[in-house]
Amino acid sequence: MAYYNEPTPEQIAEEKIYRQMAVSDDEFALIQKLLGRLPNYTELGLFSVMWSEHCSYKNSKPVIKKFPTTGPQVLQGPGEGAGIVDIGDGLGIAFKIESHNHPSAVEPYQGAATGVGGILRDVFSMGARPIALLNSLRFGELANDRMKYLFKGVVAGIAGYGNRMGIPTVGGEIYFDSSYEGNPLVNAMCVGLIRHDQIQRGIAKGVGNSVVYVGAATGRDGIHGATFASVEFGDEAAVELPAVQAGDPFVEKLLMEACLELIEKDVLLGIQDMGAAGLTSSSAEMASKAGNGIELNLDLVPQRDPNMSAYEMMLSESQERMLLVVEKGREQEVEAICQKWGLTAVTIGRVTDDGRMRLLHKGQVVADVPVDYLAEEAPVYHQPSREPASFRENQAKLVEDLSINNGTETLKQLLAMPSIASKEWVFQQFDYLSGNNTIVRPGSDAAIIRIPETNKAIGITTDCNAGYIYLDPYTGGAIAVAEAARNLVCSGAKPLAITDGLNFGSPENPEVFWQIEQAAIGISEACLKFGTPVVSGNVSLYNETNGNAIYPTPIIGMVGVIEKLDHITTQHVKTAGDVVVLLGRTVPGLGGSQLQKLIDGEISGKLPDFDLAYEARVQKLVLAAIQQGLLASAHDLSEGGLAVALAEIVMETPFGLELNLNSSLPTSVILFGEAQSRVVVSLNEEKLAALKQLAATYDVELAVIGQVNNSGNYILRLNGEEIIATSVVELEKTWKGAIPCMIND
Amino acid sequence: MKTAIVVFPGTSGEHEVYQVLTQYDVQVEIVSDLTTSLDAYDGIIIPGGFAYGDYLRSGAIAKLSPIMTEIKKAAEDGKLVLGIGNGFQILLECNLLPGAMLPNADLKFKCCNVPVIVENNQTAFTCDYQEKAQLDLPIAHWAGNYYCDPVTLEQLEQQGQIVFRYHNNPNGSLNNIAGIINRKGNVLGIMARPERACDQLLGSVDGSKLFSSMIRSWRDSNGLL
Amino acid sequence: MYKVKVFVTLKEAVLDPQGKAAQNSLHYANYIQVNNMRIGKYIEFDLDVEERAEGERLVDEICQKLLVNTVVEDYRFELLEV
Amino acid sequence: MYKVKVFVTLKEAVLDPQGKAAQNSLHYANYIQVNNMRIGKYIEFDLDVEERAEGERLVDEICQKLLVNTVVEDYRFELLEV
Ligand SMILES: Nc1ncnc2c1ncn2[C@@H]1O[C@H](COP(=O)(O)OP(=O)(O)O)[C@@H](O)[C@H]1O
Ligand SMILES: [Mg+2]
Repeated sequence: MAYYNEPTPEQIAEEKIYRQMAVSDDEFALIQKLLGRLPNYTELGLFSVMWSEHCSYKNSKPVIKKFPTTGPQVLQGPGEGAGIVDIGDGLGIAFKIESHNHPSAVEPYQGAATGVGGILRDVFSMGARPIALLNSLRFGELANDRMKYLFKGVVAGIAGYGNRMGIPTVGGEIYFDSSYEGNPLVNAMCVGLIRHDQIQRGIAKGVGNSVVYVGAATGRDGIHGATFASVEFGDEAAVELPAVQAGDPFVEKLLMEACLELIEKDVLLGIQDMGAAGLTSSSAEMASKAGNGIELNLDLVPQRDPNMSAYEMMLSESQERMLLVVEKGREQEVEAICQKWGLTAVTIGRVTDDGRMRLLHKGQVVADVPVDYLAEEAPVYHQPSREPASFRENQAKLVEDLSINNGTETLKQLLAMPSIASKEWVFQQFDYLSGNNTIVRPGSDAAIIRIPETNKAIGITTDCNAGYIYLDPYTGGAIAVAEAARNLVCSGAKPLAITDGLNFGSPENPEVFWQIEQAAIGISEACLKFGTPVVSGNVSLYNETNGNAIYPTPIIGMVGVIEKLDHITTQHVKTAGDVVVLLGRTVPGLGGSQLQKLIDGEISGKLPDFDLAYEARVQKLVLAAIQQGLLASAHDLSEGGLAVALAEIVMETPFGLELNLNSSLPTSVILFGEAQSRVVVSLNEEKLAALKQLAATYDVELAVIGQVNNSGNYILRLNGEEIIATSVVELEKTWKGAIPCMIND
Repeated sequence: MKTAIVVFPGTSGEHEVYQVLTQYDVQVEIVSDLTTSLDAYDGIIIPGGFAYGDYLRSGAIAKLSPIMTEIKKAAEDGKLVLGIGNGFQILLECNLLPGAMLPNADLKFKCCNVPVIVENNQTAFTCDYQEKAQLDLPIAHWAGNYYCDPVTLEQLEQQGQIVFRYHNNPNGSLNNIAGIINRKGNVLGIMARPERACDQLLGSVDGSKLFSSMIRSWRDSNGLL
Repeated sequence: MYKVKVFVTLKEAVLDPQGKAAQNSLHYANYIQVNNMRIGKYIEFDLDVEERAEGERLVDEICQKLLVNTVVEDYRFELLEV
Repeated sequence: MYKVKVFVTLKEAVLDPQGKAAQNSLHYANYIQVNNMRIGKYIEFDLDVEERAEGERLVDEICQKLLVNTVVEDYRFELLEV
């Protein structure tokens, strides 16, 4: 008995009630054709969530199918809870990124917290022990109370969940831009460590085996979350929001320990987390993958709220739940282990041989549909795509110069832009040290986590300059991958693979769909170039408010391996007297730069030329130089260009820099241009010759631009003229104070 | 010395302490809060984390756990009992140490390294440190804002029970208190995380002497070399 | 001048992990008479207005704007003239 | 059966950072009529006992044992027969 009377199949058809579940007229007709009859309300619910973009990828499949997904290092590609790459010694790294944009816009704390909870379950359901969390966030400008509230709430939610789990949150990125005003992005990434022999899969093996439910009871929370994540966010939707899910990290911690013990003791045949579309997607997908059917008795499902209907139970997105497939006869072993962790495990059904999902409730069959119709037969849409007129206009416009009156002031203004400013206010709220393996903490190019009992470590980063992708999705997509790889390489890690979080507007808008296609091609080409296949990912579409789409934001999460701990390198200069060297070449153009945003209030024009082959050579050079022990520090150039990168390598150190540059390019380009494929390194002068030789081998430009000293000052001359002169402490104050000041904290 | 690291549901810091202690010549075991006796152990450590999610108040629910009777007994018997972070909060909640923890003054979780001063190096937990040594130790907590009534505070000050003090107060703690010891000198609570400062690779080794002190004190008092 | 008391509770359908955990441990300690525990907020403050009606309007506004997260919480308040 | 309401407040001598922060942001938003804001806890539960006296004894015990930290907090409770 539900709260309300469920409409009959006939009413659903006549009154087009399916539309409220975001099922289109055509889709409803297809369901009817497949079944040979009208679906009842519960069955329609199953279809609506399984055929949502979130679960079926019906709009994005044609695009993501083209990603390169293979390589000798790939142990598990896309299609499971998380992808897995090999790091040697019989160990693998499982990782994935996931969005929780819509829930976070409604209730930032719980939305972000449950986003973290969900991605953790994806990783530990593979059998991996989570060892690190990252996040990639986008907000509107920090100008109004609502945005400050969202920003603070999201950060607190990530901290509240991750910290309680005892998993360190070690990195991420945050950008602020008005395109995210009505639709902030909250993507969470989790990285886990796994032995090769422990890899689990979400599969319902073996007819007659038991389906076991473990974890928190099911309540009426987040019903229709998956469909909700797949529709555009308009003011109207804001009124009819379903109750948001609340997370319980304490229970999740117990669930994690219980699942990892079950896996260690080898009692499971299949395991999948109940995430989006809860019980429906976990059961249907597990059965479909095995070519089996599944029968569930919903009376046995642990329920938090009284009188839940079958529809509600199947669509609930209550958190901290897991579905297991257990060999018949071993249920009690599972129950005992779960009980030890204070959790209830209940056998709620069995694997069947008829390929159907059959749901029993109060003595009746309330749904009976082939699982493949749910999991495999969702329509795939090849959306029309159209290049927007603005793209040609931007391509035709090279922003050659922007006027700068005072180099020091401009540098300070850039350092105070929230997208560039120190994110200390954010990451200090995260327990980034939990586990005692965090070698490089937030605040350098990539986070470095030690792999216990080896001499290895991994590097992890997330990157995406969405402004670039907005101006030029193909080049911007490639740059996102290149930047992630560059961050890893600068830290001493060899890039292995990526996970991608594709956040875009409505695919039904041809110009948005064009962005998706182009960005995906750029990402694919870069992945091939760097040998970093896509092993997992997430798609979040319809990120729009009242027709205004966000910047296209395909976030790249990348993992790399550090073969020897000696190779670990950070961005900060280490010793007075070391020389400062710029690797790579500075090409003209300021389109898409933070300087342009600072001066013009918005970005436009053509991106500086980007050459993947050259980028790859720069990265090989940097990694080789690190591995040969030549470098004391390495830092890639990104937002804010050379002048900002130089500030970043000296802030939070007791040192100073004296720099002398020579160039015929405009001052604005030399100092603040964001040409890619550049890295600033520092090293002992005695090693300079070896570095020069190496640079020549890789055919990469090298310029000695200055020296580290003890002065505590940052002095930069261009063609003999002093452009920047300031104390490092003052820069640091500006850079660190910017975000707290903007949110009055 | 045989040490028990006591774990409650929700505790996460046990492996950090375990890893550090195994570098010394001591026996160390992680024991669950369902364990019925701690008689076999010479020292008890309650590590950091979020026992019972830190719900209601940090350390509150943990104090109802049956193992607390055993921990109290161990303290009465004069065994060394160390509470780190959440462990400190639990020791306060169960009255093995005086006072209470309030949420950090800025109402946020705070994770960073801070300078901590050794105020009293005459304790079983600090004898390997120099007096007034300044340590570089990580903190990671959202309720480390120590509070007690004025009379208690006066006593703590008078009797050298304030063992560690922050150099720059990160959380609003009364008199910059970072760690206190009981009158008998065998129960210490510290909000900073010394076990996270025992490896140069991770940034600092200033926490190691707390563990070496503990082990040396036990050996000395048991007439061992 | 009024003394204001605001009672903030989690909405019924919203999970209350704190209440659940506290209750579980009470059950474990044999206080099995306790059920349906929910933990909310209790806020007190002084309100410097003359008219009760004006005061009530203001408190309601403050609750909506700041004190209460109406997505997940309900609230109730009392004004006591002093 | 009783419905129990427990009001937990910080002792007066104890600084309440949460109340202070909330009040500050209200002042900032021009609600300057608000003063002395204190934020505590409001705990509700069902208590399955027959006698009020027994119920009151039990609730007091539970408060002391778990719900309240008497070093920093005061409490008050009400039992409502249902
Ligand atoms: N949301 C976040 N959570 C944790 N760490 C963050 C977050 N945002 C930024 N950081 C950290 O701050 C540092 C600087 O970030 P960013 O400016 O994005 O670096 P880069 O330009 O090198 O990619 C990095 O170490 C990053 O991991
Ligand atoms: Mg970088």
